[in-house]
Amino acid sequence: MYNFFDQLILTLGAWVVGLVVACGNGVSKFCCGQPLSEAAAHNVAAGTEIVLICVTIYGVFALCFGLATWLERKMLARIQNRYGPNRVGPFGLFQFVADGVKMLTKEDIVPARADKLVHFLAPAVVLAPALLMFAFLPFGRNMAPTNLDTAVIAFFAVGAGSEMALFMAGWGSRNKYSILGAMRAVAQMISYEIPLVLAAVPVVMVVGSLSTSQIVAAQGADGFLDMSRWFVWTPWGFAGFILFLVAATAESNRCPFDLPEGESELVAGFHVEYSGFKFALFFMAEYIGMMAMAGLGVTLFLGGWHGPKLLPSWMWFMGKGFLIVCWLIWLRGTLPRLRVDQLMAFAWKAMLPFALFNIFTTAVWFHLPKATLLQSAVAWLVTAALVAAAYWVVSRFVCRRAGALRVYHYAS
Amino acid sequence: MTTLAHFQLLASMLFAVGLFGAVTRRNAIVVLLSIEIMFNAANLSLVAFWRYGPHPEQLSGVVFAIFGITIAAAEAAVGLALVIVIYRYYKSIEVDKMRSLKG
Amino acid sequence: MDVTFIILSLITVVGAIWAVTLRNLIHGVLSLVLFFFGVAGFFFYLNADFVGWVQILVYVGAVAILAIFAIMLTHNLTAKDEPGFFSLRWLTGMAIAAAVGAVLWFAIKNNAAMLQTAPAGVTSSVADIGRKMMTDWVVPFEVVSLLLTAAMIGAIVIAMEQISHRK
Amino acid sequence: MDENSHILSWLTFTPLIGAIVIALLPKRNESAARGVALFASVLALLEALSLWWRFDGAYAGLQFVEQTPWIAAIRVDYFVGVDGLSILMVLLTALLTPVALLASSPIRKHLRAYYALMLALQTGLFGVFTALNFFHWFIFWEAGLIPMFFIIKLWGGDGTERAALKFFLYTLVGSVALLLVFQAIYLATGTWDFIMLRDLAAGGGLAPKLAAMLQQAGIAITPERAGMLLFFGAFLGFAIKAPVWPFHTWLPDAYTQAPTAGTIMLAGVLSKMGVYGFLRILLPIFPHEIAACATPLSWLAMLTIVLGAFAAIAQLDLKRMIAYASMNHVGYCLLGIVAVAHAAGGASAHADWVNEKACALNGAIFQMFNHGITVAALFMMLGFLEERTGRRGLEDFGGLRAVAPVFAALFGISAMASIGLPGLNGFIGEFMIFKGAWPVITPFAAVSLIGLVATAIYLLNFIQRVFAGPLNERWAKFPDLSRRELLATVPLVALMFFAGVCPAPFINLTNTAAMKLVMLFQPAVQAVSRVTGM
Amino acid sequence: MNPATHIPWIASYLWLIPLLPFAAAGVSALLPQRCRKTSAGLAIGVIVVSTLLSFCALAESILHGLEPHAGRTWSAMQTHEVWHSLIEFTWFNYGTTSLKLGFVLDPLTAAMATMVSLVSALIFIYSLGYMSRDKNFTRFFTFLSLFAGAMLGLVVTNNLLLFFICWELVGLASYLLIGFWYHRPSAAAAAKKAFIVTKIGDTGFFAGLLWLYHATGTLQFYTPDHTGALEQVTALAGLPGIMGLSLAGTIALLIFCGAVGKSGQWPLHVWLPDAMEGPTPVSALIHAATMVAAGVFLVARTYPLFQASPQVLTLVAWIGAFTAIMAATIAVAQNDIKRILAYSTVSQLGYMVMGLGVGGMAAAMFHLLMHGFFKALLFLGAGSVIHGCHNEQDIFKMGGVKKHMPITFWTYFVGTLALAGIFPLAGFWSKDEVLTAAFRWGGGLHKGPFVLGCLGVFLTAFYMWRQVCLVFLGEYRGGKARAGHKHVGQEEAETHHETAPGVPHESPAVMTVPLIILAVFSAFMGFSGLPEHANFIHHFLNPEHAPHVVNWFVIGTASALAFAGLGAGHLLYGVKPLAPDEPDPLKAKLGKLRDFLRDKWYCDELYEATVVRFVRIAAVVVDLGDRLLDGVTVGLGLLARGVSFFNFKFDEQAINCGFDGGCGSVRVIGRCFAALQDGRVQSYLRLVAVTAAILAFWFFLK
Repeated sequence: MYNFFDQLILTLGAWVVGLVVACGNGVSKFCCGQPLSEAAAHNVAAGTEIVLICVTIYGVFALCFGLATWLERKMLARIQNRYGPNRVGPFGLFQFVADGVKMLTKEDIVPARADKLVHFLAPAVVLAPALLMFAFLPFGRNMAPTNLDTAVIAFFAVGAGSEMALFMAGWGSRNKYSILGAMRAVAQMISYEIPLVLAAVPVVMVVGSLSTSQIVAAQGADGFLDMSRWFVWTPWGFAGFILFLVAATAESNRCPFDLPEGESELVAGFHVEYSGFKFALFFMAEYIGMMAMAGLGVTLFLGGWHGPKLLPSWMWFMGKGFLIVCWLIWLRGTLPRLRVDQLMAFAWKAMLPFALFNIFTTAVWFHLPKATLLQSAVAWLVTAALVAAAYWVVSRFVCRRAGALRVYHYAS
Repeated sequence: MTTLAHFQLLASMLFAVGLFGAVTRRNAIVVLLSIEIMFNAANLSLVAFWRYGPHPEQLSGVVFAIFGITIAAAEAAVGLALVIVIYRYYKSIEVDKMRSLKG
Repeated sequence: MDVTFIILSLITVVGAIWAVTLRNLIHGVLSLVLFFFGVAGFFFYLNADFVGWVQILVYVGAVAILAIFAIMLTHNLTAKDEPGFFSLRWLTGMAIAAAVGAVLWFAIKNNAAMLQTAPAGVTSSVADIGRKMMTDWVVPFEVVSLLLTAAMIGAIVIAMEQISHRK
Repeated sequence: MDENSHILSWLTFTPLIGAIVIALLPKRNESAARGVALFASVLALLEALSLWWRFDGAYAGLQFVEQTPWIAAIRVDYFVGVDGLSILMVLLTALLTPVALLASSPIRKHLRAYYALMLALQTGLFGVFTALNFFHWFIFWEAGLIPMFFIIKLWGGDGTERAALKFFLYTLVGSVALLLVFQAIYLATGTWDFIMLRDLAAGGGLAPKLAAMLQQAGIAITPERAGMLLFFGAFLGFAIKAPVWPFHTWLPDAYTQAPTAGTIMLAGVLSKMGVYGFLRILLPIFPHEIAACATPLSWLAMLTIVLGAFAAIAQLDLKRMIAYASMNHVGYCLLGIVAVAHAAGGASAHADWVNEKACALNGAIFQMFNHGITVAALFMMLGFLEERTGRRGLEDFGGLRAVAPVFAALFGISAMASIGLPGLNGFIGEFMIFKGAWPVITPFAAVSLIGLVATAIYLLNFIQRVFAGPLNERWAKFPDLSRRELLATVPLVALMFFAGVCPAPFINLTNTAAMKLVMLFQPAVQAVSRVTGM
Repeated sequence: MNPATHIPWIASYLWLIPLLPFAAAGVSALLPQRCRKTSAGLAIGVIVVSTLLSFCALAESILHGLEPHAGRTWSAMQTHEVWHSLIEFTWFNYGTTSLKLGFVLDPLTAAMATMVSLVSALIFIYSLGYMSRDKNFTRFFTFLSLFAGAMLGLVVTNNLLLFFICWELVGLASYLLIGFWYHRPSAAAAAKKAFIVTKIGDTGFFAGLLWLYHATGTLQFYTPDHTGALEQVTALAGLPGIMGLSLAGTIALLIFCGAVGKSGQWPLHVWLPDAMEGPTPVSALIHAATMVAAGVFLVARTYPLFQASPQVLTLVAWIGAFTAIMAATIAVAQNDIKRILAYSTVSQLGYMVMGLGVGGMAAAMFHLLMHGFFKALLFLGAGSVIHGCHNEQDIFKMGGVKKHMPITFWTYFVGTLALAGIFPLAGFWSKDEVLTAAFRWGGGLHKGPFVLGCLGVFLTAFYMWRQVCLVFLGEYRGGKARAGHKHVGQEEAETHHETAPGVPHESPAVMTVPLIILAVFSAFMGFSGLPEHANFIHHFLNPEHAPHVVNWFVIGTASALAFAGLGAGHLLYGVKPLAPDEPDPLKAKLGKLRDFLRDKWYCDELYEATVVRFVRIAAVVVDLGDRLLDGVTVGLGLLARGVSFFNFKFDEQAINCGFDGGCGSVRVIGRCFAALQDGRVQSYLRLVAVTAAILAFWFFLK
């Protein structure tokens, strides 16, 4: 029963593929008088599978994007003692549909002096990496869209593409605010990409592979509970997870790191000159990117699709992902925005050294013996002490000046 | 079929394009970018040699390409930092205007 | 010669030519990004996945962005006083590039080994690359990492020096 | 055991890298030199500890061997490795260098040069204790002496000129003798390799080859005499370094005039180079010769012990006193080594004799380590005393225990370790040496026991004059140990306790190697016994 | 149950007895000075635990004798078996063998451990009161604990090396405690003297140990398979040693050197009286009750070795007898209350050594145990008197203390009678045992020790009664003219500064209660060694030898002499109490002889003139020799320098000139190439590209 639900989507997919191949056979018989050759059938099946995966990802995550916008508005409202959307559908659940319809029907404005081509390309280029990132995450047992042995680095490489897109958007608009926002976004993302990658390195070190499937497999345990080997339980894993979350927040330009689009300063940053559906694409890219980051966090630290065998694996994956999304929303509702120099100082003076030391800690963990329970406990305590010491040193000495008064380096 | 020669010719073409940019353009940034193109051409050539070479299990081409990328990144970082400093100093990044190294 | 190769060649060559010739520096950089993606495509095509991803991560994610920052910080969105296509400077440059290209062409054409086709089953797994780097290539690897660190520190020091002098 | 780890090379060259970094520091950052030096030496210490951790005491041969051809033309290999004979010395070097650096605060001038030289010295020492090929062993040997010369000369006390000159001349004579000996050996055998030479000598093949070589050069000489000649050359080199009476007169001046850290290194480690030479070169390569000379050597060892102790009693300068004490203690190591070489008991390969000799050899090695720690602590605290008061005369102090109880306690413990109080490290080594030497060379061991009493006399005299009695009002403001000084001292003192109570870990490191050396030795002793009719 | 294989539980935990005080010493060494209560509490608590464990061991040992027999009757204890319960462990390995250490539980250990720990515990408690004002109070208890640990370790060990280790540690503790008031030069000197003099003896001991180790291959006294060092004596007795002795005799002689040093036997007794510079509880603990007895214990422990060599035993007996009489004569002429007791201690130790020498091992041990109690009592009583008399130590400055300090007086009185050997106190029984053994030793010259011993009994009773009369009876002579005695007890003056000069006062309960307990022990413990068939302690300690028969002649002689001594003392000092500044009546009676005795037979002066001077001269000679050698070296060095100076001058003038000429033309060529450098990066790049192309073409065309 459990297996049935667990593999439900795969089964459905297999059924559709079979159906398409059967249809293909029928068409072929009708046209050429003979069924498809072995190779052709294989090609058709593979093609169908790719299409199915794309469609599923687009569909599911477009839906998730909608849900996430609803969730965000609802949660923010709760945090601010309001109701939030509650008109369209039960609990305002279909609000996003209404919003989407509104967006689609709005006028598309292109500024007169804009770099038309770049301005046009930017939204598409922004969305592509965000969606592409899902190609590397295993959503459930036997449910990895691709199975690269370079998946983690591929994920980050694809993610890096979105920076260029943001810059294109900002620059193409020919607007002071948007170019400022874009430069901020790019500087911030390039800065936080380093701790982001370094936070993932420990996991890669311990697993010995860049493949997300293997990373997830390494966190699986045999028991019913199936959560004992999640990396987040280890000290370095916990530290890495926190680092990853913070960096991911910055990477997806979320509050408190939302300077690129800070309404009070830059109106809306790089997408100030976009409207209508192009704006919706930016919006969508942000949310989908955020969910992809959450998915990677789940994969790296929270055991991927592993979880107590009460729910199917893909539900675990989505559930954990949404948990992180909720955390990001909570953060947005709670924290004020940072200043630019604070933002940079935090990345370079706090997160980077801490992440580097976390790698060292992981090496220590890796080499400590963990054969018996006692040894494991000792290893755990030692690494925990190291992490704590690193945190203390970094917070005490290295980033002591991160919160200092602003120093105007270039503006004097 | 694609032969090794195709890749090498393409790489040499890219190299020539990069060289052209490097000797022609006055803007220091473009010169640097042209050099990056040359680096890329070299990397492409290396990887192609690896792919077609007799000892692919040695992975020499790949490893060299990674080193090349690393060095190119270092070069870009230092180069662009220099460009910024030069700009502050000369208020220009025309390579022709920098000639205080004249012997 | 197959379709993939042709498409990628086109992307690469066109991107490269645009990158060195366009007056608008931002367009130049964007073309360069196109070129970088093309080269990454070639790497995938040559089964060097890891190099391809690194190419994207480093060039698109870092070098191009750095170039953009340099352009922005030097207030040089377009190269205004660049000489025209038929100026002596451009012709000299083309001649030199052609000469070098011709030498390479000559060398490649005269080499029979260049005509071989791709052997099957050549892959580069990350684990193998890592193992190579940590065994046979460990010294260059360490040297390069040192170089990179030195370059990073150097870049920061160079860029910061003005500030400290100004104070 | 990971043979590919190159840990010995890393260990050897870590301080050198530190020295280079210091040399490259800009002048205005001179004070960073200290930090860099400490960091490098602590790094070396960690490496040495990892070496210790991975060292297999039960394995008699060499471990962590690295051997690569270096200069093919004269068949020089880069050949390093450690065994039970050297592991403790490597540890001692690694341990004492940071301590010496911590004790370097009186150094005020040419900081960079000073710290770079200290680290270069450490590299030299590591090299000497790990090298197995004479060629680079000798390079390291000299690399240990030259920095020390400069340290004495540039940062020493008032009489540095004389002391440094004397140190240099003496050690130069020794080094030249060694170099000539090994030139001759190389010409005769074509190898610099200690291990190969050992095997050759064990088979009795070395001396005839030497004689043949000398005869070729027109010197008619018997193999016995040729071997003896070269043995004396090598012995001279090590005897000066150790030092053995009567080649010791450089010692009091050098120890007294060197800055504190220099004295720590000199007394703690450099003097062990000489003794180590006995273990690594004289015993394995000249077994017949040393066995034949065992009785005169026993005399020298005994005289080193007794005369060193008596000379110490006569000293009014505290540093000179401890310097002679150091000589006295090195004498015990020699006694142990001589006992191994002595023919007595060699006539029968009776297991008990082997055990007695193994005990003596283990004791000698352990005593080298112990003495290094103890004398380093003593000299360091003398340095603190001198740093605070600018004096070091026996009569200049009095009652310091009242104002500096911790200082007095730590000094007292170190002095007691030096006296050989059970429960502290010195006792174990001395007990094992005497236990092994007693049956073999009873009269010499018995006379040497006087040294134990004399040691008690001068050290207790020291304590009485300096720490007890009414407080000398001049030093009423004498500060107790600072935190930095405690950091340097307390680990040494703790180690004294540890080694004294629980010596097994140390002896387990050395035992198999010592057994191997003794066993290797047994046939040589027998041969001599046959010849001399004993 | 087979007694040979059965290990009683207390034997397995015997190591706790010394280890606990060691641990306490370690902990309190790290405590800061202000933790007075912690330190003292720790030390006392731990020693009490050790005492309890020792009692357990004693009980176990006593019951052990009973076990094989059906009826638990007194006579059933008279077993004739020697038994040991052994615990072994390896310290370290060398060669193909290992060095084993171990602990033993046998009657000797049990009795000694009980006495040592009990007396130590009482003295610890006493110190609480005596040292209460000292600023180094914490350290004092550290050292005391260290001492107790080492002493108990020495008692329980089954290994000569471990014995030696503890022996040396005892020496260290004694050094630290004698020099406790280190800023008193005399204390510092006394500490040094004690350490060095005992070290001389220890060196002999060490040599004996080494030799024994080589000869028997082990240092365990006993091993389960009966191959221990003491169990191979027969073999050793057959081997030749030095000076015509057998090997066993040689080793025994060397070991006896250690005992001579530590137990203050002539000729190494000189340190013991000087050691009275330490605080009084230290004197009681170390230099009366326990440490000095360690030498006797050592001989008792290694007694089989001695038994194998009659010559050495003879030497031991004569040295003991001579020491006993010599120290007794010196004690007669001393004025310092503690020094009298110190010489008395030396004398009593002489008795014990004599007892060992004449073959009465059990007798000697009995005397040792009893002496431990009453001498500790006497010292503590003396301390109490000193404390009460405002740190006065000269007995001629005291007098009449009895009415001020009744408890101290009565306990001291018990101790005096016990020491003098008055029936029925402890000293009577034990001294009688020793003298009986000496009497039975042989005829002719062999009666010498017995005669000397009897003479000693008289002297002992005399000087003790002299002391009691001068201190406790008559009128108080102190309270004034104190200036001349500043040096004595100066430290005590500092530590008890609250007591103003005036009449003596009784000490606090924390000091008197231990006195009372010790007095009880001194009075009644002697009954454990009644002669005749019920001589419990004799059977307990040495069951192999035939039990004594009562020798009425010895008892009669000794008692008579003791009473004679008391009487003589009373005649001189008791009948007519001395006036404050009256000289010692003995002066008139003995004349020059008294000076000779007062100056300790000029032993110190003799040693100063011989041994010490020899060492000094030797040191100076060696040093001068060194300097001579040094001069030669320096001369050679200067010579080498001169030569090198000429060489340098030659180089400078002759060789160096030619090089400077040829360097000018290089500059000209350099100018030509400079033109190519126009400073433009791209020019260089072009040049490079063109050159590379040309070179490549040339390469391919070639």
